[in-house]
Amino acid sequence: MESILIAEDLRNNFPNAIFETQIHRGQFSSIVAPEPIVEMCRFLKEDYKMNHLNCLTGVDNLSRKGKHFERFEVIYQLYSIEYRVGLRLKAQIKDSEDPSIDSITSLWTGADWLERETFDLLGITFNEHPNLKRILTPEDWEGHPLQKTYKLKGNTEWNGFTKLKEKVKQLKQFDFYSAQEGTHSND
Amino acid sequence: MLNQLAFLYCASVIIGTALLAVRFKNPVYSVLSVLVLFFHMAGLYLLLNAEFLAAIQIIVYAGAVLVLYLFVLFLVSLREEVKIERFIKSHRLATAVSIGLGLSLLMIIPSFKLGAKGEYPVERITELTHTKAMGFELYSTYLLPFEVAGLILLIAVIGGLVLARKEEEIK
Amino acid sequence: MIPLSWYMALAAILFGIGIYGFLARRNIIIMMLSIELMLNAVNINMVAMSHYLDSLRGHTFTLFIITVAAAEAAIGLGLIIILFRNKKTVYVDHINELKG
Amino acid sequence: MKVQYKPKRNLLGTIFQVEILQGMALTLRKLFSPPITRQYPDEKPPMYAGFRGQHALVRDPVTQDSKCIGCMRCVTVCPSRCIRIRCQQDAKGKQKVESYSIEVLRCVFCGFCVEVCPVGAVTMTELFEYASYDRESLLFDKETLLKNWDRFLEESAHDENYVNPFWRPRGVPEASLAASQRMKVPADWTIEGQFIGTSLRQPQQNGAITHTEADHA
Amino acid sequence: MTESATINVPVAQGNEDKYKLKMGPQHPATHGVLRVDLELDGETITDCDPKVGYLHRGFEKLAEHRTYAQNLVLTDRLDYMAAMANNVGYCEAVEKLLDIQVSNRARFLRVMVCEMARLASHLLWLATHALDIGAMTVFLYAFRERETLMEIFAELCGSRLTNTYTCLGGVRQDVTHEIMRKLDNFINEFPACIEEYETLIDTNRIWLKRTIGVAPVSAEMGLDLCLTGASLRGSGVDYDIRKHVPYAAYDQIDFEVPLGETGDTYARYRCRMEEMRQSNYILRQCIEKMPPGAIVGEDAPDLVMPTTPRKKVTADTSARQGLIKLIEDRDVYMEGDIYVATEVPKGELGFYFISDCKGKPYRMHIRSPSFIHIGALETLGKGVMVADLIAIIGTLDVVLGECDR
Amino acid sequence: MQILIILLQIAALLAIVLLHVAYTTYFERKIIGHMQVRMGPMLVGWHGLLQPIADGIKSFFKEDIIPEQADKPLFLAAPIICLVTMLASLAVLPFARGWVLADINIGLLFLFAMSSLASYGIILAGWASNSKYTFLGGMRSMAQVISYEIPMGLSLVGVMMLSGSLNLTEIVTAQGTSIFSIYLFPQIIGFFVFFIAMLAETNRVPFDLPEAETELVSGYLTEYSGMRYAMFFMAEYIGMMVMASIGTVCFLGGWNGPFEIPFFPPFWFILKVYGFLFLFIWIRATLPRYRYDQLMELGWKLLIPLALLNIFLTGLFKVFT
Amino acid sequence: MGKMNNDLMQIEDGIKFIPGASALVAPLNKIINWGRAGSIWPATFGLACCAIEMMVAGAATNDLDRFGIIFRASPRQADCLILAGTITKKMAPVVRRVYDQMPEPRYVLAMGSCACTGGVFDTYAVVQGADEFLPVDVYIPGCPPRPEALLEGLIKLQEKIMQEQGRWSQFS
Repeated sequence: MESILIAEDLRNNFPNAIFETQIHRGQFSSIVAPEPIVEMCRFLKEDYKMNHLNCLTGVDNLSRKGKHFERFEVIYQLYSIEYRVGLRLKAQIKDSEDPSIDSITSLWTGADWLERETFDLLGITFNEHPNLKRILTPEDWEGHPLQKTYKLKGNTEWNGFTKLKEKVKQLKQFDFYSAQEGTHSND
Repeated sequence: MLNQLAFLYCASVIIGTALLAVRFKNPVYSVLSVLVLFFHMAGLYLLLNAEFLAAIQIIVYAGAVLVLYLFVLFLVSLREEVKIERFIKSHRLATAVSIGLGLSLLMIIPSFKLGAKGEYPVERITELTHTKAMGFELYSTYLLPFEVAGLILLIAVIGGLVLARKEEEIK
Repeated sequence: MIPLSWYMALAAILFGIGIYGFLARRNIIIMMLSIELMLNAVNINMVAMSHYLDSLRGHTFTLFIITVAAAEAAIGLGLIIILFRNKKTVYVDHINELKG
Repeated sequence: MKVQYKPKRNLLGTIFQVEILQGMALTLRKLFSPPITRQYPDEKPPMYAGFRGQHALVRDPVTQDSKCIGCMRCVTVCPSRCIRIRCQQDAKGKQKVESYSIEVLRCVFCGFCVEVCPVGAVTMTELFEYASYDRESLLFDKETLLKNWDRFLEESAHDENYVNPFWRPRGVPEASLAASQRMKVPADWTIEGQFIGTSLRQPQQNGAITHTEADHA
Repeated sequence: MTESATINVPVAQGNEDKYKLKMGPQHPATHGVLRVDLELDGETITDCDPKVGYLHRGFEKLAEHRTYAQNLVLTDRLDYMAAMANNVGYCEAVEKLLDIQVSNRARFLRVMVCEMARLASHLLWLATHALDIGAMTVFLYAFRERETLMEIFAELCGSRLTNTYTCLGGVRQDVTHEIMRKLDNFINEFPACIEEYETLIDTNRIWLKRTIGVAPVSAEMGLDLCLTGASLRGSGVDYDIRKHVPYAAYDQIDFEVPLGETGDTYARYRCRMEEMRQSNYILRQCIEKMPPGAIVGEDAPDLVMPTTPRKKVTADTSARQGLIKLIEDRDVYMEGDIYVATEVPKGELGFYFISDCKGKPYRMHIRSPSFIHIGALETLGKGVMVADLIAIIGTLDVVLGECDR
Repeated sequence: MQILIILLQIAALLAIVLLHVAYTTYFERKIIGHMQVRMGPMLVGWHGLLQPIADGIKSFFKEDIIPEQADKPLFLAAPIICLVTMLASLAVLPFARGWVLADINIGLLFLFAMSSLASYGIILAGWASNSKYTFLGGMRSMAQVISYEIPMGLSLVGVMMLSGSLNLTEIVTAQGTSIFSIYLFPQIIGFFVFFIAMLAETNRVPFDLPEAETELVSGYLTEYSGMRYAMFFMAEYIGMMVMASIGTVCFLGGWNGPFEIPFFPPFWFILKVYGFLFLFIWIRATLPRYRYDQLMELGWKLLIPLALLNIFLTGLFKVFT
Repeated sequence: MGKMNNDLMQIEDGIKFIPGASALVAPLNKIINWGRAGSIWPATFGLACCAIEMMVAGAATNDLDRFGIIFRASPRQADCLILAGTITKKMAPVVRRVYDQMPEPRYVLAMGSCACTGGVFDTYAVVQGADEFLPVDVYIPGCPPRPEALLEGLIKLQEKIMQEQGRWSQFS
């Protein structure tokens, strides 16, 4: 079983949804349209026993140019434990304002968190996801850190941390020992 | 004299804690005041040379029954209990009834007369030790009631099991 | 020497308090606690009388009462738990219907 | 390969708690065996050359100053960006290092700065005991860094010819090393003296490891 | 009874038996800063909702602002129990992306440190797992052996925990005879140590009661939850990247993959114990087969990587002769993406890279096993007791640094 | 005058026992340390001998936090209940012939009563702190104490039957002075049940569920700080000593030893108690922890039937001899 | 005498005010400080990598128990908070809460680069130094520090405790 054959078969089954199949350092990846992604994954999972979902993540292609690249893409790396082959699907999402794609949690329960993470860090919504909430950053965090427009140090300070600092300032006046010298060095 | 003082102390504590137990808003406090009550009850039993009963009072009542009460209270876990009215609407009537009943009980005390003396005077009990004396009595004269008590306990165990089982079915 | 009537008076008062608690409180657990108070009032009478009668009859029956009280507590509280699971309440004026 | 399980406990073992007694026998045996604890303040841990501890600037024995030439390679490579160098051209147009500071509390102790330094100026010593009550004292400037080197030479067994394995990595052929890194090193640092697998070696050549194929479990 | 009386009575809300408990993030058994929101019915968990992110440090964002060589130090802090394995995984991925050749000796050295890291990680897993279940002595015995490994690491690369040992194209330090002698002593003594742990827990009736039948995972369920590593192999799925896609020198080394059957906590425990024995065997082979040669490949790039191609690093003239090689000679900054997975002690650690012809990765995604394993906790934790949940967290072998990144 | 002597005796007993408790913690740390190939306290005093004193001083001068949500009177009372009941049960222990504060006829029942009352302290601590961990710990402890008091009581019924008394001194006397006549041998099943129930009653490993560190943080103790925590701690260790003393009295022949020690008759008693304590510590160093339902199962399905069997066998033995 | 009007009198002032007090207070101070220095109980609170080295410090090779240091799971019984690892912004309120739960006198050790300054993680999610919201007593550099370095930090903390004056929270 070769990855190239699987990619070909995928193209035959979904003729309109596959834009291109690339090879880089021996790894095959198909650039696909986002709409039939669940069917594609189901096809690969059932017909080619690609039952292991290695990786699911998203990319912000803001400063990267390519033939079929849209602003956001979602990467699915699948692997067949039985045949020992892998294939990567790159779903291109056109809508850069409110990107969304179908969730594959119906195929892999484990994709749940990966999708939540992608939502959290990149802002890609997954339709029909059971529990699409922020996971790594706090619930009231602003912005999606992995978008290229987001600065490394953050665009705005998180609300909760500002509150904490205020609280600390308030507590300091009740702190008996801060009044004394030399007990706490660095208040 | 010392005995009387001890009695008066125990009695006043018993009455006080009993009143508190029925008046406390927080049921946990009620249970705890009953715990104190049982202690003094055990003290009274000691005054009456019933040391085995005193120990049983503490072990069974304080150690098992009240713990069970606490357990249920925690399971039901009504922390908001303290905020609401603790008596039913017609509690004035209940007060009247209970006071009347208590007074009438007090009234009939003077008419009470002791019957014939039995065969276990205090000296004999202390000599035998209370535990042994009770044992002799239980396993001879009161064998049948003893067995019946055992049966009641058995029924209680079975009843508890049945109740617990039903609860599982409900789930 | 303590007169027997003292014990009996104490028992009567305790019994009265127990009745009061049983009748007036709304919480069914406290009502059961009041029953325990009444049982104790009986116990104290029993033990005192058998002490003055030089007999062990009262003592043995106190033992039986304690046994029965333990059984009663176990079953009664089990019932309360089930009641609570079904009705979500432990207040008697709220549990006055027969349907489950 | 299927995982092997230990045989099931039999009735006698269950009654007499054999496996629990075995465990208890083990702990009892350990009670009377000597502890492996190191008494720290009195007994220091063994340190090895190249431990990535406190930073220091090597004091040049000739000029009594730092060897740093201000090439900024360490600044460029530092992942946590904790090194600051300010250079100045002196009258002759020669570059001179004016200040060199390391914010130790931000450092991740990766040793990249030591590895890329072309002249072996910055180093990490084997000292690790420099906790402090305040944050300012852990911002090492050039003077402190030089003092750290003196302290290191004082407290450790090394002399001024100390060779840090990051200045001259072991096992790299002489040819692929930069000129400044071709310093004199012990024999087992060179590629000729390196460790070779026991099965590839002549038997008993270095006499280091002498177990046989029978060890295959 | 009147209507108004009904309103006054505080009736307990719908699920009055449910008891909400927030475990963590400062709970002693959550291996760091995991938080699990539980809904309890008595002691049984009816709903389990793990919350992560308390250690989210922005790795992937940070990696986009550092060069490939600098990002190596970040991988140390991923799974800090086996930093070496992460280093190797990262370097394997970048080398494949940039097409850098690794010398044969370096590959063996990588296998060696990988397996040492595996031992260290498994020992720590065993220690904390046993401590979670209450056997505190195993904890200290396991740390005793781990300490030997840590000292070997310290001697090898100068740091105990965050090693930064590999570099692109090889490793940074060669082993010495002294190190190999110590390692040899260690692997000779280690099987006896495993026996010691097993004496304490392996057949102990309490341990068996606490582990057998707890959180069984069938093969399908394991694949569905995307589990990897020993957590999946305990269910009998033969998936080990060291065998499937051999990296470093694993293709030249003989070892076996232990597989459990039942997939419960005990099976996973047995799997990891067997893996420790296998690691020991691999280390022995490394000592025997260590080939001679340089520790870095011919075309290994310099640490000071240019961040944009075809531009020299500005340096003083006297310093320039010290530069080893700049990558500008070669066309390594090819555009493209790659996913490379390695088998770290926790499971499959994958790196997904996108290169856009610059010295910094355009996107680095880390597929961390712990993140997915904690996600599985939601499914596994339902219907067990609180004490079992602790055992499950222990048996999944999670580390939060890797999970939150 | 007599009251003064009794008070002095009580004071001496308390002082000695509390000192022993302090040093039991020291020995526990030392022994567990050495079993775990480390050393235990070393630097506070010679070989750490002043460690318990330092701990005590520190606890005493620590801030005493009462959580805002807590039920204040009960929160304050709980450690006192625990400590006082445990101290009260010391009164009936016979350390040697005549070395007992109150030689009462129902000594064994008194000990039971006190140990069941001590559970109130734990329960109230769990409830009054108004924290979920403490509450779960309190509930666990409650269920544990109720279910293990039964096998414990039943296991001692055999001893009562053989000695025919509830008085502790008489139980010791009934066992005779020879090593071979102690009740350990005829009551081996009873001893087994008693020993396990004893571990459970004192919340020790493998039954330390109420304060299981890795599950419930510190169980019912979670909200206690400073001196109140120390009181709980002391109560736990006194509880261990009391249980060990019951075991010594009922199964190991109390103060009787191979030979008499002049001037210090309690020598053998103390030695046996320390043997028990060592066993406690040894087990703590070795075993994992049971799960809550397994603990209940063990108590109700194994120990109670075994104890009943023991009573039956003892009865047969009594009838046929 | 004006000081009497204050609600709270500093102990040093009190010593001057009451004759003979210093003779009592000084040894008492010493004893209390000795007790505190001899039994520092840190809260079991690992954040990241440094927590592993903290565990190693508690394990057999270094054995914190020698100093009388045992880890307590509940912050209520702890005297000292060892911040072992990176403090993220999401975690910071929790850390502060743990600190607030600890009874006085309490001490804080920042272990490792991340806890001290944020270290290499100069990103949106990481607090740049624990002293932004906590008073830190001892900074231990290293990433992570050797376990012995942690011990050295604890010894430094002990030295600091020994020099304290009149920090008796219960009676103040």
